[in-house]
Amino acid sequence: MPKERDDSGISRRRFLKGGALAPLALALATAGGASVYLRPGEAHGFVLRPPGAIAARRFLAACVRCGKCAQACPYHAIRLQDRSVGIGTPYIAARQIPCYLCPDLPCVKACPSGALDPKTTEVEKVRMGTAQIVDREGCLSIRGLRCEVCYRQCPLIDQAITLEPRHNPRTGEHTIMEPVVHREKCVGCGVCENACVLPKPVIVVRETVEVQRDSYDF
Amino acid sequence: MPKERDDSGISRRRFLKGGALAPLALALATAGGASVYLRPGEAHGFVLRPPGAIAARRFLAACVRCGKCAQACPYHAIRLQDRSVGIGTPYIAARQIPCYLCPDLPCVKACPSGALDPKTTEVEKVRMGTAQIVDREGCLSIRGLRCEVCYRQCPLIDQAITLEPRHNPRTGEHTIMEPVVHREKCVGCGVCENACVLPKPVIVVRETVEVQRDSYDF
Amino acid sequence: MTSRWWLPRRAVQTGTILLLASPVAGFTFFSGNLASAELAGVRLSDPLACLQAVIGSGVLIPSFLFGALLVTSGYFVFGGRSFCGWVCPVGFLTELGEKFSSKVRRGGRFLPLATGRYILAAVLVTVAATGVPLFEVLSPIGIMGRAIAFASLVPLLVPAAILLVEGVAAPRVWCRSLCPLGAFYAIIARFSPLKVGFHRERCTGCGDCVAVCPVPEVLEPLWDQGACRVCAGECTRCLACLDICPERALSVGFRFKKEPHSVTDVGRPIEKSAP
Amino acid sequence: MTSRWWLPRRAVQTGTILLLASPVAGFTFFSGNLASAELAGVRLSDPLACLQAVIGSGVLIPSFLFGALLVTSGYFVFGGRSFCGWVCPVGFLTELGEKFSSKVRRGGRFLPLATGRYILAAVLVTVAATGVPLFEVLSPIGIMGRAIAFASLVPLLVPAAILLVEGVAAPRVWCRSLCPLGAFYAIIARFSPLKVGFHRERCTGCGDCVAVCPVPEVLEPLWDQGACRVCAGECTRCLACLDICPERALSVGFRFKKEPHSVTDVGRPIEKSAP
Repeated sequence: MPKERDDSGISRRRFLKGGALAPLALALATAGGASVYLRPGEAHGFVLRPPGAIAARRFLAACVRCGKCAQACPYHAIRLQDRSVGIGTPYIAARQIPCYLCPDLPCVKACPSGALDPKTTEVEKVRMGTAQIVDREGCLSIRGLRCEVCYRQCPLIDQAITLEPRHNPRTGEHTIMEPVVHREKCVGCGVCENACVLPKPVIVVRETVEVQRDSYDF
Repeated sequence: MPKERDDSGISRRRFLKGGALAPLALALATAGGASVYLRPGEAHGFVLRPPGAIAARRFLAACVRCGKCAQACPYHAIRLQDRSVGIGTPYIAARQIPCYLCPDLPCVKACPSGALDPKTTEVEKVRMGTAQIVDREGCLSIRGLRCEVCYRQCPLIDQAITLEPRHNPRTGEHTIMEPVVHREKCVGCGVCENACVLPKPVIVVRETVEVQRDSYDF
Repeated sequence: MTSRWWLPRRAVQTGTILLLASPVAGFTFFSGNLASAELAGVRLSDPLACLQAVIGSGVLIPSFLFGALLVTSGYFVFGGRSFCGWVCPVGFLTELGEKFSSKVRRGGRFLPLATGRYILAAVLVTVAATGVPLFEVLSPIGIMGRAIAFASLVPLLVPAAILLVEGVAAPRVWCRSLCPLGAFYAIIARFSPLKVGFHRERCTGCGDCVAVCPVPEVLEPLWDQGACRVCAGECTRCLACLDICPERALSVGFRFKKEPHSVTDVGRPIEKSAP
Repeated sequence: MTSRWWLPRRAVQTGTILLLASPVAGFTFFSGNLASAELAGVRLSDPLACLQAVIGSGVLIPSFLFGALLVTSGYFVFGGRSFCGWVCPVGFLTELGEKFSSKVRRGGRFLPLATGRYILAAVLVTVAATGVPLFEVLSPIGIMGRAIAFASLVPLLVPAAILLVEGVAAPRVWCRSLCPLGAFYAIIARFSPLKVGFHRERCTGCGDCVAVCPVPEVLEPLWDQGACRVCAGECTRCLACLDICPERALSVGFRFKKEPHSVTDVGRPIEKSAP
């Protein structure tokens, strides 16, 4: 009874005049949009924003995605996200090019909307994130070698990263010079992440944890 | 010339028969959908998944969001995300309830789709994440006090967290017993994050960094 | 009112809600939701959820596939979109919502039924292209199931948005034309053995069945083409037409005698009632 | 072909692209894109982008607001949707795409023009409810601007999707009916002084203007209601109607004499030409 197989064809033609191509086109268009908005891009999870960026959720609203901060950066450290809800917003891929902390902060000056807070004037007070040693077993210095590259490259040497001498239990006679990040000083510029000599950096900029005020402060 | 102010009204009525309410309803409906899919929920950035979860992007596809793992967890540690693209997927808010590493892994057994890998059988080999001390200046032990709660609570005590004695430069005569996380052993269960006595935990489970194979291994 | 199919249907719809809520009350014979569940030790899975998970992740668990095939077979026998009419909590919710709507227009034809098929295609292409199971993310069925089992209330904004749009702007637009799961089951249902039959000799052309049908397009071939049963996959087997017909001109079953004066025998319609 | 407005229009459209690309070539007189820019030291901002940023974040920088008001004033004078016809790279792209489309239907009326206003309302409510600047996220204008200035190519999938849908299923649907920025400028444009005027005594009713107009709905009041100028905000001031009219029955300008035989004088239309 193939004659009975008609269903709902009445208004279908009126709806999509494109014939058989239209569903395919709509499916492809959806997939295209989904690829842009649903696939995570290079910058996801914690995103390292340029100096002066306001709190993450307000930043996403305030940034008009004009790219002027990226055009203003003399080191081309600022890139624009190309996926998801942060599309067009600036980020820094520190492993490629970190923020070199220009004293005049041209990126902040370029921002029209206040997403990069115009009151940001001192680079030492910038808090983009906090460097962290994410793999102690990998770190050459903590393994007892004399690496110290992150320490020496840090623009706030001996403030944001210090070397702490420790007993080396493996050899029993040498000293481990452990690089230690100090959260109060670290601006999160990513120079250490960029400089780490290992194929996958063991020191990485991550989200700054809010300072806690507790009764144990001494 | 108010008579001339007609524009495009011809087909508008045909399009939305709901009159003045329809645009309002569509705007409210869009805002409702946007609140669910665009606002970040409690679990965003790095999300601590239950034991055996496959790689993050494939997990998002494989998980059918049935909640059986959450129903199987005897400690009610597994919650379901209520926002964004991970809506309905399970996560663990370790600060509220961490994973207590049931030896029979009931959550893994409950998963129908393989999003929690059924080959996961030994809790010691689980890698949900890696604990990290995110705030050295805040940690009571590193400040020279005798806290050590994370160390003592760790289900892999003396393996995932050890206490390393160090000279205390402030007093000059006491020893700092620094808790150190060992990435090869830490399963990322979050018991330490849950146990930290400070108002905001200084030890937190974060994304596991891939193990690097380099020529410096010794 | 000649039969009472609405009673067992409401019982099954309510039973589904109770089943989803049963783990909260401490019962253990059921866990999960309509995407995947374990009922009395048997694993059951939504075939579209399974398809998306497999395409998106490349992970294939045999018991998962088996559970999906079991469900597919079940709905094949009872007419695929019987899921929509008898089981789906969103169908239940929007049916109830319709009763309170200021503009109840049964079977409002805002968008054609075929739209769902395009959305289904878009969902599958998206999963293949991005690995994101688009319908598992958006599904109000999953959202309602988790709201019942886990008190996950924020996502209820999505079914609320559907109710709002259906009530004010586009009646029945979600279940009729947008839901890709409905479209998926409609494809299966086209070949289902359980169908609504039509007894032309009893029909007086009163049009009550068309007025009550949530997808009245499926009834049109009965008069336009003299069909002796409803063959369109979009029929939800809600059997409201059986309940309403004062002449018992509609029936439901697995086999239908060819009627002597039907079009399939003589080649063209003998009478054409106004719907 | 009586005038040559297409030439300056294409020049401005091309000039916009070149301006967006100029920082890549090392020029410094321009930076940014159509959301916000600095041109010869003057800060200019898209008023809708500004509105979303302020509503979503609560941050308000005076120079940002000033730049947005400057742009708003400019487009007010030249007729708001002149942005669409003369500046917007997406308008330029879809116009070019239409030339290669298999189904060029000038001014395809798939969705009514008013849809954009609802989308604009939805965007603003979403920003207020979630803090996510929905149109800045989705905007193909921003995507094209950043593709030109930063070689950010993946997001070009979005304008490509628009071209695909317009070419195959719904001609002109984006610029005509969906773009909330177009809807925003249409609201301003209704009160703009620069308008297309109509000289009824010269019109022969050939219908060429309607055929060439991207939004032919705006021309209908000229015959239906005897209007002496195009008042609808949706008119993009593309001036294609001026170019095509063999009788020079259309003109553009800031002031129009009341014609002695127009409806506004005698109260009802004297003649009604078939469009």
